Amino acid sequence: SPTATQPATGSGSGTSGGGATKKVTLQLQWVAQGQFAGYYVAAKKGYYAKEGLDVTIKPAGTDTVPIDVLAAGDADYAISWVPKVLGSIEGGTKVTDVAQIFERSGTTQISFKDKGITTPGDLKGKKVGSWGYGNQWELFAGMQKAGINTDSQISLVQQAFDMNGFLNGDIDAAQAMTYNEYAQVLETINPKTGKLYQPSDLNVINWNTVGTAMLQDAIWANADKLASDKDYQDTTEKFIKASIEGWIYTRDHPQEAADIVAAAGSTLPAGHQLWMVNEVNKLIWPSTGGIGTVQKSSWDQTVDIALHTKDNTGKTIITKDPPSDAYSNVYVEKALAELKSEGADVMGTSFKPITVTLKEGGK
Amino acid sequence: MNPVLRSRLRVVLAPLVFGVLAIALWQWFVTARNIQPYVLPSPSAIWEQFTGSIDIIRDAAITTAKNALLGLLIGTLFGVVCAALAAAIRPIEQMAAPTVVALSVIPIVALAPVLYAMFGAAAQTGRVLVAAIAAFVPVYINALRGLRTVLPIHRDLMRSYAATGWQATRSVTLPGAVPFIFTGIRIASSVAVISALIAEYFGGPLDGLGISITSAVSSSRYSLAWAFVLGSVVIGLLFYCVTYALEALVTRHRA
Amino acid sequence: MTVVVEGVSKVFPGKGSDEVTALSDIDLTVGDGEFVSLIGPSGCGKSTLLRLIADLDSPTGGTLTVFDKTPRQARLDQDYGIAFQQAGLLPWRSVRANVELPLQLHKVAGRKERVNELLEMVGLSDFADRYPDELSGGMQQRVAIARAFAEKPKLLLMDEPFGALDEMTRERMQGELVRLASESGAAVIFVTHSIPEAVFLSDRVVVMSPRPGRIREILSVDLGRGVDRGEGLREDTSFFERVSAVREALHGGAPTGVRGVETR
Amino acid sequence: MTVVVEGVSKVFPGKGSDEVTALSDIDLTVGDGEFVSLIGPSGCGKSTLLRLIADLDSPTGGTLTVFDKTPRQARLDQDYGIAFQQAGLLPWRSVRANVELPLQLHKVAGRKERVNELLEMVGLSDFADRYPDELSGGMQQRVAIARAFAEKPKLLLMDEPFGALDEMTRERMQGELVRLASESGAAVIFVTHSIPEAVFLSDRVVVMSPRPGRIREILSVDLGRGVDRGEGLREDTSFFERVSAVREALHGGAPTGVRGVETR
Amino acid sequence: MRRWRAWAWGALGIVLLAVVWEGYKALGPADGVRIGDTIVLPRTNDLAMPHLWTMVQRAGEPVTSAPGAAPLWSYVLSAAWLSFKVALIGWAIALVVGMLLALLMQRSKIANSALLPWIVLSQTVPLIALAPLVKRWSSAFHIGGFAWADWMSVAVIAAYLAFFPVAVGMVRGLNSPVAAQTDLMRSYGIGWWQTLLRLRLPAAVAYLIPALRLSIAAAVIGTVVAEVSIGMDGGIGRMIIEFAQTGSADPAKQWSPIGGAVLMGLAGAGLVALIGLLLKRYRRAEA
Ligand SMILES: Nc1ncnc2c1ncn2[C@@H]1O[C@H](COP(=O)(O)OP(=O)(O)OP(=O)(O)O)[C@@H](O)[C@H]1O
Ligand SMILES: Nc1ncnc2c1ncn2[C@@H]1O[C@H](COP(=O)(O)OP(=O)(O)OP(=O)(O)O)[C@@H](O)[C@H]1O
Ligand SMILES: Cc1ncc(C[n+]2csc(CCO)c2C)c(N)n1
Ligand SMILES: [Mg+2]
Ligand SMILES: [Mg+2]
Repeated sequence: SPTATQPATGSGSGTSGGGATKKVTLQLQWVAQGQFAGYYVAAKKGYYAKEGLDVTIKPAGTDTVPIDVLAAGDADYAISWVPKVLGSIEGGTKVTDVAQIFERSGTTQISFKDKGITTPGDLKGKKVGSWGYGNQWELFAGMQKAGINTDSQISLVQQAFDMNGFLNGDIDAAQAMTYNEYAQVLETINPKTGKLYQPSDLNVINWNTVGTAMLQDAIWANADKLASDKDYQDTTEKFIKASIEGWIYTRDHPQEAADIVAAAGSTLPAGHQLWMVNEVNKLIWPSTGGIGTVQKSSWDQTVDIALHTKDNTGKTIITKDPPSDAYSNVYVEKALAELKSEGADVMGTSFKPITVTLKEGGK
Repeated sequence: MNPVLRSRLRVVLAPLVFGVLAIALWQWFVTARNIQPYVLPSPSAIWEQFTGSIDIIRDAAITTAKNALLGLLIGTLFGVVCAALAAAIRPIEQMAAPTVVALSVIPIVALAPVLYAMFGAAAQTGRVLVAAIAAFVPVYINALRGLRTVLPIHRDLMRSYAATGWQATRSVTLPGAVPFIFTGIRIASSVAVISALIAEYFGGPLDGLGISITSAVSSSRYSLAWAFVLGSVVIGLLFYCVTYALEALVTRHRA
Repeated sequence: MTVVVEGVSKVFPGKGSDEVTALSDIDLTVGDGEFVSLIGPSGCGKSTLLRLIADLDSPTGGTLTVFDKTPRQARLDQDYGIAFQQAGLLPWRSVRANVELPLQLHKVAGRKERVNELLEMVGLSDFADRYPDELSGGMQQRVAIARAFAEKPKLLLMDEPFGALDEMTRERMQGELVRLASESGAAVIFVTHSIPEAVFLSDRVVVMSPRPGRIREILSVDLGRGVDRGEGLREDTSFFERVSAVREALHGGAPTGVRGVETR
Repeated sequence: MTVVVEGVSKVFPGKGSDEVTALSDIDLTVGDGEFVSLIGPSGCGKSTLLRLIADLDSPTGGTLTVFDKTPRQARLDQDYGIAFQQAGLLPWRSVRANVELPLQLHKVAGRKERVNELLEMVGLSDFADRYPDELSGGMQQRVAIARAFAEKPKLLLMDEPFGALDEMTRERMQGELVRLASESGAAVIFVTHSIPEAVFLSDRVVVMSPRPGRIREILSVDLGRGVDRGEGLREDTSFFERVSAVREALHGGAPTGVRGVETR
Repeated sequence: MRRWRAWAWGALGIVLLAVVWEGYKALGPADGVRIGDTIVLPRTNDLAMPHLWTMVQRAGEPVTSAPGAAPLWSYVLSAAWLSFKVALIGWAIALVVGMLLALLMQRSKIANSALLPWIVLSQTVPLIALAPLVKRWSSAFHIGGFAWADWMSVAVIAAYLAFFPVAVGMVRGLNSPVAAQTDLMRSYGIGWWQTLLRLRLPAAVAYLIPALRLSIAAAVIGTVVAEVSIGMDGGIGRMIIEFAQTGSADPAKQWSPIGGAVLMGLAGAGLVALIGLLLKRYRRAEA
């Protein structure tokens, strides 16, 4: 039934920490899907419960701003992209990136081969898709880095949830997450061939390669509470630890992770779900400094772009450097230390993604 | 004081006083309780953003207003033409009935993506059509009612003049339906604005009030978002007032 | 003969099998230039009879001729003018345009002059460019009458045209109508509820009775024509006599003053 | 005294500074059980005067008393019953429930019997469970009159209650009203447009003139009371005399039959 | 008999629409008919206009390939049912608020003048701007053990859209009694409440029913938009955004939530018709 997405609650058996369970709410930035597999796995597998946490996972709607839900006290932690949050922080919202789960960006700009768009510079004069919602900054940074005047030299098209605009040719180059929209295209029959579209039909601009990638899914915590509330600090560390355990499990058991997400109410087709989990794993693993640690260089690149990139409204994300408590590796490092001591592989050095074959409609 | 003057004053003053009081209370509440903008932005902050970003807001508003206006015109045209057909041929009315009911309850959020797929995601067409469909329903329903309510005495009169069908339509049926049509247009006007605005979510060129509102919200710029909302309120009121004035103009001699 | 009605009946189909016999076996002739009033209680079929003559409805039995043609032909030939209890003006047309309407529909030439003449006739020249909502009820009714006279018909059909007016206005309009009808030489068939009105206006008064609608009696009035019927007539004993006669015919010999159970 | 009106005036604010003086300096007394009609051209303030007495509106000058109390007190004490040209029945209530309404609102005991009595009185016993839309205009008006009589008021206020009825029904209702009023001993203030009606019903006829609304003349009718006024009266010369007298008072000496330009 | 004929024509209309759809799909150009750069007649490719039978067929298949997944139609039906329940609650709120406003505006001319422009203005505020705020405010409600759920926010937003026709229609209805009727009540020396109860409310029913029809349609639309905006789970709104993510690869699936929404609207219209039947006594004048 469609009501299956009951807030996933950690119903673990082995409450080792002792004492009463602590209620914790996590606000996602979108609906339940493989992108958030680690958290659902942590809940399902009892990792949260093991830490004495009773975690409720809340999916988002189109107009949910996770960071404001967090700031308002309606959630204890939130998942959001760094560029989406920096503006809020400058506006006075007190939050801290306590675990940078995704190390790499999953955002790309895809186009059909015949358009000949292989570099950001080729976007000049084209119809370029953009999601907005703070998902557009890497694109703008990439184009501006290539010397394109984004006000006059491209025509921007609002991109919807589906890829119809791209497939119908209304959009020359569309935004696509490696783990989602890119697959959507590959799950669609090419009317010219009668077979599925192939990766070879597409050019992909990857912002990681271009150098305008920005930090994406991170766990955010309430900065004020972190500063003053010992209990919250404690909980934060436990929450990060259990979440990372979930991600480690996801890395090692992608199929099971995909099934857990589906059981949590995602209606994405199974093949698509598995693809998503697998692609998300690639954004995390192998990890440079241990899963969740903020790499200073990546942070600085993100901040730099946020300071200097203007989008179509002519505004930059921020006008001055974020405060020092905008991120902190303190909690994640403690969590990693504990995990390492328990023998967990937090680096994933030998991570090998699986191969997912996409079928029509993502089946 | 002269009661007529008093009633005039009441009509103008009462909403103003109410509005000023409500805004003052709102401002006071936000300031005194130190409410965060993501909970409720203050009127002064919204106004500040409104005046500060007036150029952007104007551009966005013009885009949305153009789509809404075009949609309103198309919806009205189709509404009146279809109503004329339905009024002339009853089976057509009955055939259209389920479709019209369906159209009146289809949420824009469901319709818009489909229209973008049909008419192109890089064009304004989808937005215009969403507005047109939203406007069509009230215009059609009211126009049909208008065309159906020919006074028996006027019908008799036309028959006594041995007027042809077209003569009767032109001199009695159509003019008689005009006030109804304008009532429909007035109702449609604000619906058209809102619909064009929501449709921006799902495609079309990256401009307009709807997109501006969400992009401001997504970066927690709530005061700016509400400055755009203010823009949409202005457009909505403008549409309403213009159509209201038109309605008053064409019905000024009707009892 | 202007109008000849022979053995006419009209049955309206009601719900289920409840037919309504609005008219039964009506015989009536109206001569050229004659003023005939139809009077009778509500529902006796006065309007129905008028509508049959105007070809706004068709009889279920019997025959009608209007100027020796079928009512339909007479209607197509625009042989009559018609006015109803409601003025039935088109609110979006000025007074002038309302009076002009039939002339315009029939593409009559010299409309402007004719309209001025008609407005002059009913004393509304100063109101030519006003709209119906700016006129009083009496003035609206005068516009409707001017409109009915527009094409100089030889037959005027009027269904309680003064029903909605107050007594004084009504008397004034009656005087005008008598004058206009006699000046134009048109025959008039006039439906009314008012006995003094019927008597004041008519050459003959047709008294009808309901369920089914029949002609009970036709009374000649013989009080002179047109200008002869000044206001003084209303206070004349001959006038009161005719009024009493019509009253009696109306009450139809049934003991008056008795409380009857009225059904529809 | 049932009603005493002294120096009453009523000014309605118009658009801008166009005030309408609906009534100016009205003096009138109505004795117990007296039947007084108000007649006059449209807009002369008949309804306004009635509404002042009923405390449906308040005067801008002068004083009124109803049974020696303020009109407001009289209204709250339910000292009068009222009926209008429109019957004003509640379409969702049956005939019985409509008549019962005032009794129900005032929690009067023995309602059922009283309603039966009232329906009997207006001859509608058989229609007690029908709804207003199933009745003819005359029957609706009778329901309204029964309702006005419901609480046995000593004063009846009636604003053209028979205005929408046809002549025969109207005459029958007039006869009934005369009977009911005299039986109940209630005083009646009756607004009408019809001269014969005013004469037939009243002890005194108040003739009013418009702009501003004034009393032009008060005529005594002296044709006897209640049952004395049979249907025969309508064909009596004394009746016609009174009718002519009222007509003349109404036309106010102005030469009759002249076509005046009517403005509102 | 006439009933049946109306139904038959209505059904024929739907069939005709289907024929036009398929006919145009068969004959129209895949890339639509353009005037200049603007597409004036839609594209006919499967992304834009799936075959009707594909939609029907798709509705019969399971939602996802997951084992034991329910068929799409039953999934849509239960989502529509959930949304409909929320819409009904929103509608109920709208009724109460709309009626109270109408009573206030009937009671006081000042209130009428002061409120009416703002009520009209309220309808020009886009729901999408309002939805996040409502959700935010509502989460501030923590009275005792009572926790505000998403569906309550959705209902409130639906009510925001749905109260308008009720308020406007009800004011008109409450003011509909003719002078003869209101004067009569005054002559009985009864107060505002009694007049309301005996006269104005019954008289307003005839105006209320059409207002209810508009109102419930607004509640349905408001519910779906709010679900999308707020992210409420399990209803038609969520279904629209979730299915959009496979919209390109499985275009027929995207149409089923539209069907669900229409179903909700029809159910609402049916409900109002039923209410109209119950209040038949007060609508004698309409017949
Ligand atoms: N279109 C119709 N359908 C059914 N019955 C009708 C129709 N028109 C008139 N009737 C019935 O025919 C009868 C005569 O009606 P008609 O209108 O001619 O009466 P009338 O004498 O003009 O009455 P009134 O004085 O009230 O105008 C009435 O019983 C009426 O109900
Ligand atoms: N509520 C009101 N506001 C403004 N003017 C009014 C109001 N009521 C009545 N008048 C004016 O007061 C004057 C007297 O009106 P009233 O209704 O008393 O006349 P009447 O004699 O009853 O006329 P009728 O015979 O047409 O019923 C008219 O000029 C009318 O326009
Ligand atoms: C209006 C709107 N909201 C959300 C998305 C979906 N989206 C695009 S990127 C991203 C983050 C990771 O998936 C999400 C949720 C969209 N396309 N359009
Ligand atoms: Mg008639
Ligand atoms: Mg009056």
